[in-house]
Amino acid sequence: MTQPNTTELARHRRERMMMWLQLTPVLLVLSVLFGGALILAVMQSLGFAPWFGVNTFPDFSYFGALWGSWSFWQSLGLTLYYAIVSTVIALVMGIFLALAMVRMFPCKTLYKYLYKLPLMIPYTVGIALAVIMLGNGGMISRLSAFFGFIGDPSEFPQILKTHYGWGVIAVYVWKQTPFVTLTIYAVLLGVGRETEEAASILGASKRQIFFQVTMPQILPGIVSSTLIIFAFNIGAFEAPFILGGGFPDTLPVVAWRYFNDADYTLQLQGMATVVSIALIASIILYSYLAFYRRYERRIGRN
Amino acid sequence: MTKVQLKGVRKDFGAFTAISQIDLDINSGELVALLGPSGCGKTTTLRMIAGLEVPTYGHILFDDDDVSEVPVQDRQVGMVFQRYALFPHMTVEKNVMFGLKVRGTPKAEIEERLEEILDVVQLQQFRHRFPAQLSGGQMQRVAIARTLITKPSVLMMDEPLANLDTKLRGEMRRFIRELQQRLGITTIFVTHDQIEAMELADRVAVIFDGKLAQYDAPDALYQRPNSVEIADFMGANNIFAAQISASGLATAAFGTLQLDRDIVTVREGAGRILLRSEAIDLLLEEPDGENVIEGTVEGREFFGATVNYTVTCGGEIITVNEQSRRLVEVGQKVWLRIEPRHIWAIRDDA
Amino acid sequence: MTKVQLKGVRKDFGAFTAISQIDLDINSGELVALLGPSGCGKTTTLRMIAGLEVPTYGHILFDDDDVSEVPVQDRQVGMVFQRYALFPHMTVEKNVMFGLKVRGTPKAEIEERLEEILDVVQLQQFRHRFPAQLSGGQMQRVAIARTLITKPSVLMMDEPLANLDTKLRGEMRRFIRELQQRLGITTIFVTHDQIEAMELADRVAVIFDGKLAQYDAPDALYQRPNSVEIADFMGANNIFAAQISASGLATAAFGTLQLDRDIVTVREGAGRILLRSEAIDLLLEEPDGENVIEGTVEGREFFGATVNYTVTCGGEIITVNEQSRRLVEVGQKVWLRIEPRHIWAIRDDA
Amino acid sequence: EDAEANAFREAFLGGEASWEDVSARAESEGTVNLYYWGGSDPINIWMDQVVATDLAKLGVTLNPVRITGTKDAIDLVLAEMGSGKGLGEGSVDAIWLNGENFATLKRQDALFGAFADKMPNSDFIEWNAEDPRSLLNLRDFGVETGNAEVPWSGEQYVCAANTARVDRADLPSTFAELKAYLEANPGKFTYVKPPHYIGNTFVQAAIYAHNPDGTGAEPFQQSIDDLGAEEMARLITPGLEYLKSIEPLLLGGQSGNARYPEDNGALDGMFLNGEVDMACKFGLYAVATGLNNGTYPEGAEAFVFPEGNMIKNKNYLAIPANAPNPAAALVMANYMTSVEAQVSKLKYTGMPPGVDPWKLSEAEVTALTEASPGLIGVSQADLDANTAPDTNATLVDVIEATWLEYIERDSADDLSVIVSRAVDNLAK
Amino acid sequence: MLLIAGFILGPFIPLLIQSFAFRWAWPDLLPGTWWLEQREKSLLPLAWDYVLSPYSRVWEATLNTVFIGLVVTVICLAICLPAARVLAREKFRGKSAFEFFLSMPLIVPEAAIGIALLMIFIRLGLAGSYTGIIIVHLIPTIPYMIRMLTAVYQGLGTDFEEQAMILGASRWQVMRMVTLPMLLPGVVAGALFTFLVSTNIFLLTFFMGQGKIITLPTLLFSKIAGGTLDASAAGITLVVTVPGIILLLITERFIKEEAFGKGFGN
Ligand SMILES: Nc1ncnc2c1ncn2[C@@H]1O[C@H](COP(=O)(O)OP(=O)(O)OP(=O)(O)O)[C@@H](O)[C@H]1O
Ligand SMILES: Nc1ncnc2c1ncn2[C@@H]1O[C@H](COP(=O)(O)OP(=O)(O)OP(=O)(O)O)[C@@H](O)[C@H]1O
Ligand SMILES: [Mg+2]
Ligand SMILES: [Mg+2]
Repeated sequence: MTQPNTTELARHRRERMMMWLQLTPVLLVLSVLFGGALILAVMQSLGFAPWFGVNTFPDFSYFGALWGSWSFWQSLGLTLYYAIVSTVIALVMGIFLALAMVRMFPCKTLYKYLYKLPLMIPYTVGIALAVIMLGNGGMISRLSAFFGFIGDPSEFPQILKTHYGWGVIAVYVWKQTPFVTLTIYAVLLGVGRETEEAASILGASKRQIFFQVTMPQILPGIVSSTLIIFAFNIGAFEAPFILGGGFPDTLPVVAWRYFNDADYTLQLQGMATVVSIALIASIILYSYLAFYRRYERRIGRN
Repeated sequence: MTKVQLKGVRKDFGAFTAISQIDLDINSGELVALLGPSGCGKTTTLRMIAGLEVPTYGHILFDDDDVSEVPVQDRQVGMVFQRYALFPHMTVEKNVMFGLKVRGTPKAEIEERLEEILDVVQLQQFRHRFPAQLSGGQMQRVAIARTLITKPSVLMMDEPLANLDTKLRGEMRRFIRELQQRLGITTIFVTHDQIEAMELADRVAVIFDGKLAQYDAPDALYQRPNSVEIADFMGANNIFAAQISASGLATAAFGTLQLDRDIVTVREGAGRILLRSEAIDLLLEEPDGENVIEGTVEGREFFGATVNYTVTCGGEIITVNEQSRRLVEVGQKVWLRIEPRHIWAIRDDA
Repeated sequence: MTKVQLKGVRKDFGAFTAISQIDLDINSGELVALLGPSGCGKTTTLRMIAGLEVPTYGHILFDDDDVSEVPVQDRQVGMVFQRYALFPHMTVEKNVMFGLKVRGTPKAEIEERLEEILDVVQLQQFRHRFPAQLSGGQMQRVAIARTLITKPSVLMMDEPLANLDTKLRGEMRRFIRELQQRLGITTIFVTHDQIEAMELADRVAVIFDGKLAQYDAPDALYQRPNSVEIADFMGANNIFAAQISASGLATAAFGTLQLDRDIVTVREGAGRILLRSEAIDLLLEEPDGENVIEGTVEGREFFGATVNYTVTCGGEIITVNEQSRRLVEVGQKVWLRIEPRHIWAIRDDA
Repeated sequence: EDAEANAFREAFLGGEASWEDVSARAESEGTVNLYYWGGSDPINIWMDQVVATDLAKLGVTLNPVRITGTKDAIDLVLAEMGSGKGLGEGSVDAIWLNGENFATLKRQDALFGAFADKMPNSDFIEWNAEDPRSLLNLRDFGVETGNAEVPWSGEQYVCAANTARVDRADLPSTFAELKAYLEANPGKFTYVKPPHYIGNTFVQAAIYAHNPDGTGAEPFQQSIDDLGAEEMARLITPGLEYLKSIEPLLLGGQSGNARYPEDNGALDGMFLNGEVDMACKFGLYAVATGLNNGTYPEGAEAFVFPEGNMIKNKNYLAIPANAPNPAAALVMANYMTSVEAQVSKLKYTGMPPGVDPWKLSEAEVTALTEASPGLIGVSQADLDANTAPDTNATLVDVIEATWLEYIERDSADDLSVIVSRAVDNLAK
Repeated sequence: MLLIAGFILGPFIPLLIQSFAFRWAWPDLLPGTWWLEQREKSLLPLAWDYVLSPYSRVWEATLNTVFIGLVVTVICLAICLPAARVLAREKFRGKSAFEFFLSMPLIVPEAAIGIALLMIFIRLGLAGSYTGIIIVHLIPTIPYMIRMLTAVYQGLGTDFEEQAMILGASRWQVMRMVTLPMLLPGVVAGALFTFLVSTNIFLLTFFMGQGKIITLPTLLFSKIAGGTLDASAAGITLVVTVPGIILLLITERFIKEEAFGKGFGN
């Protein structure tokens, strides 16, 4: 047998080089910006901030102070509460809607426009809508008064500006349900309806079809949208800031308050808060992902 | 098992009529093929029988009972989808057991029937694989096993062989036929391949454009098509315009042929005659007797087992199909002979 | 036009060897089919000839020049992809002109050649349509026209007919053959359908598992396969173990058959004999002479033009394929006769 | 270091440069970069429509930089100073500020110098330390201005009530009466949440009113270093305890979660919707302005609360030490303290004048009076009779931190512990 | 379905009313005084007069938003197209790790990234500049863009490019005449979505803008941060909604759910 053709090897090498060359810009941008930001965040939270004349790296006291205070854990609880509850609600509603959308119904085209609207507009708009609808002086409160249910704004159940209130959740759900719907709907379109029909012919009831046939197939879509919206919810700032109930604030708001304090050392404390958020989010999401991977392996997907 | 009847069934999708009118009687235990070009409404018909679609008009009867109101889950039908629709997240075993599990069949019985059916479809060794790890033929068999295990009273298959390669198709055809004969389930399958329909079915329903064009046994369909369209669709290639006389003589451009009046129902007038290309004798010397046409070999196509000759006779081109034991050279002068009983005629106004 | 040679060509994809060793000589103006099961390396071979892949070892020669270093763009080859790969955003006309345009051919010449080729493929009236508005056969012809207009010295087609329905396949087969004969371009096409290979090709290269298994004229391949695998792949169904004597007698389970010693190369020893099912005469009365086997009809399959009978003879099952002019009943006692020249033998150690 | 700019500064502060020199230099500098909180549209509009036009006539182009927090400007100045940018080289010419932010600049020695009394229009401001009315011109949140900033606007903490919902007779005028009112009408009052300055001010007023020595605002004019943490804790304890005691009576307090609005906008909204009956904020003319732009309910009227402790303060313009255009900044500061500017400001924004009326001519006073939106429900005399000064900036931080800890976070610790901890934290 | 439509659209009705109100106190269902009644009396522009005046900075914010969105989209496209091509076509070691890394920004909270970068950006003088904002916007947009473009490339297959090469087209001709036109719908969809994500980013913009550069979300945030909504804030909210609606009308034509699904279904 002769030697391998040199052109083939050279070409192969050239192609690999081209390949990495094409990947470089993205890789560079993300590692420098995103990776760099992560490293910086961690370093700052450990006391590295020469620009404030602070450099006690590595210094765990910021984390110590943070994790040592009860209010941090309260904030964490609140953050997780908002994130989890709204993620779950958005998911359930999104799945429900997506399932409804693959079926035919009147005005479907119009509806297909409509449901994406919240996706297109910023969260702040959602917050504004929550303020005007759900506030104690808001539209629903006024309607209740009009129908004689309440006689004073304070009798209206407090939705905004309170802990564990539904205002923040309502905004998240309003904005994220379309995202979940879009994702799941797209997956459903790819999956097609055949397996569902096959199951119904095999005698499965609607429930059985949903849980045993449809659900496992749209799971990848569910998982990826969960990851995205949960991560967002846990790090979101504007809604809990505007609609939240004050102390204890959610962690991003706590971080924000630290950053806006005149005291520079508190910025490092804020950085520790931010890193904690990232850390907690990653732990939760990672275990979620690991759990899902295990499930996937169990059902033989890889 | 179950007798299936479609009575005046019509199906509209919005403004579009997929099925304009179909009446069909399928006997208990019969294997019927729905044959027709793409988009003619075969799948729609099956789906209506299964209960996945509701007919716009008309009724569907199982053993003389109207099942229009019976939901899919309770019709006791089985359906094998064209692309199998296997549950991708379940193993072969789980896929097959699904139908029993959702009905709450006792575990022991499920086990037993599973083993039995896996033996039948010869999938014992693949039972723990996932659909993605199977070949087309194996997936096909899983789909069939999954359906059969529920002991459906009507089995439907939508183009069950469309995605398989030639060799596998042959195998699967034999497998399905054998199985159907053994279990005697009323079976309806969809195909657009006339060979498949003829090989497998007891009777074939040809559907054109949402209408039942002919419903007959395979050989009848092949030998005595109702219309030129059906003949063409069934692969006939020798169709010629001819004038038929009352005495059963057909006069075409290449000469006059005697028809068998016991077979041919056409009595008189303008029409078409069909010469089945494999029923024509290609002779190198002029024979005696009637129904002989003179011509010249124009082309030859070798298919392995058979050879096709195109022969020009009086301006028309006649295709002759012969087993390839000998090869006649192109350009050779030949005589074609065809027996009256192998000629079929259709009136132009049919 | 151009003579194509593959010399010791091998192709590895990473650790996986797609083609282990292929030597192939294709004469100028010849039409060669690459035939083989899925995944055997047919497409890879074509892609190497086109220059889309570089062989790991070995060389590819066009008219005795090594073209390994010549980039795709400059090889002057044409290739029709399995799914046509028509540019969906261009009209038929633009698609066809593409190859000339990118080479900067003068406008007048493009026009002229466009008209010419559109006439050849009979697409004049569709010239302003987009691919999405064409039928399968029309798309196919656009793909061919687009390739031919560049006057390639080698034309390659990757399963050109795989996506067409039976009727259209026949038409396209005839079209391609005619065109190739008219233009005389060296043509290589890939298929996994042996009928197609045999009908179209001057020579067929059978590839199994990345190796050239046999390279021969279609009838030779069909009648004198090198190995049992090839015989099987070519659709032979009567393959029986037999002991072959020096005098050319083959003794199988159902009896002894005389071989034609001019044809059969096997001299002595254990081997297999092949009886071509369409070369067997099915007789209802015992005939005189040699090579007669007695048996009983076990099954019958009606295919329209032909009928398959399965006949048990001394424990073996022999398939007989006959044109369906008569139908023999199942259970009938019959005698099979086969001429020596229709029997082929393969040594077990081949 | 820009030597020329420094020379100018020496000359100006040393009284050697005439105002003509300043004007000439200002014209050559061309622009002035004014940093100020951009959250108020009336102010923005006034800046763009009036100030910019008038300054253009003086040959100076106004570049209004609207920041979301004054602290941003302070950070910028300090960062630039830190990187060695001196006079003539920075990017901030003037900042509208008061209190803590001024204290920071002063502490960091980042101010241009004692310019305030050296401008032509400084005649309109009382600089005589003997006159008690000069207090707010010389001290900003208790911090001596050293004339490094010039007062250009005044403000007073005034409460308004919705007389459509409350009878004027029932209006409280002391904290005790407020509590009594709330016991009768729970939830109908709240105050802006500290550390917002409007919230701080309410807390300060409560502390003054509950001063155990009965000396009101007086002890709170000293810095924390002079006062000491312990004394501080003693002085503020009754006030904070009062605030804690009314917490369950505030808006939302009945359900255990008192709501403190984040800013005056939020408070105005509650007031408009009748969620609360009274709202307190800085805004002498707030009622008139609020009625004019629809943010106050129709029955809104001001009233005197808390008697004797209606905190009054001023806003100032400061020039940082590294102003790129110091002369233009001086010209602008001078313009801002002109009667003309004060009149238009009052008209546009309802912000009371920063100049002192007794230093003006009669005609000028009339012009100001005519420009003012007017007082509703109270008279100027009532207001003048009940003023109190702001708390020293260093104490404000402590009070703020203490409120957060004691009221918001419900700390169980003793107030003295909280205060000393806050003092320690701030010292760090 | 009606309920859902109400849930989505309902809140816009009071918003619209509020934007025309002068004084709208609880419990009135309609404003007690309308903006137009007070329009002449007021020295300052009210409600829509204000929103449309330069003082509201709506116009500036809109321009900023669109400008930043466009630049981000273009940069994102330019760097993601080649990478998406590789990801769709090539196999290489560490590919799945690479892909995971590319989607990391989706699951790390924005606040962490924004704040960490802020300090460095202030140092570099990038804070409060368009460059700074555009750079940080790349972080959350790249993952979306990469995913959508990879799906697009996967859908394209290599056939067309190879065919063009065989027909004699040079690399550049292939790119220009075949690849780009065929990718166009997918690229447009990806670009629109990236634009959408960019125009929706609040936190990063807020940090990096330093109040100097405002976009629609940050403008609206500062208007409603106090938790109340007056007529001008309502007007601005509506204005902020308009680009979304325009985008919605465009995207419905280009973003097919199918394409989106390929990007996110896994
Ligand atoms: N849900 C539907 N809505 C609208 N039209 C439909 C629907 N289902 C089928 N059709 C139309 O009805 C006609 C018949 O469809 P059907 O699927 O029954 O054809 P078919 O005979 O199975 O064709 P094929 O061989 O291509 O599968 C087609 O024209 C198809 O477009
Ligand atoms: N780029 C590649 N990388 C790795 N393996 C490849 C690549 N291309 C082809 N192969 C492998 O090489 C073998 C031969 O592939 P090829 O496409 O030539 O088969 P084929 O004969 O054309 O089959 P088919 O009839 O299915 O098209 C297959 O096993 C295939 O998986
Ligand atoms: Mg169908
Ligand atoms: Mg191939």
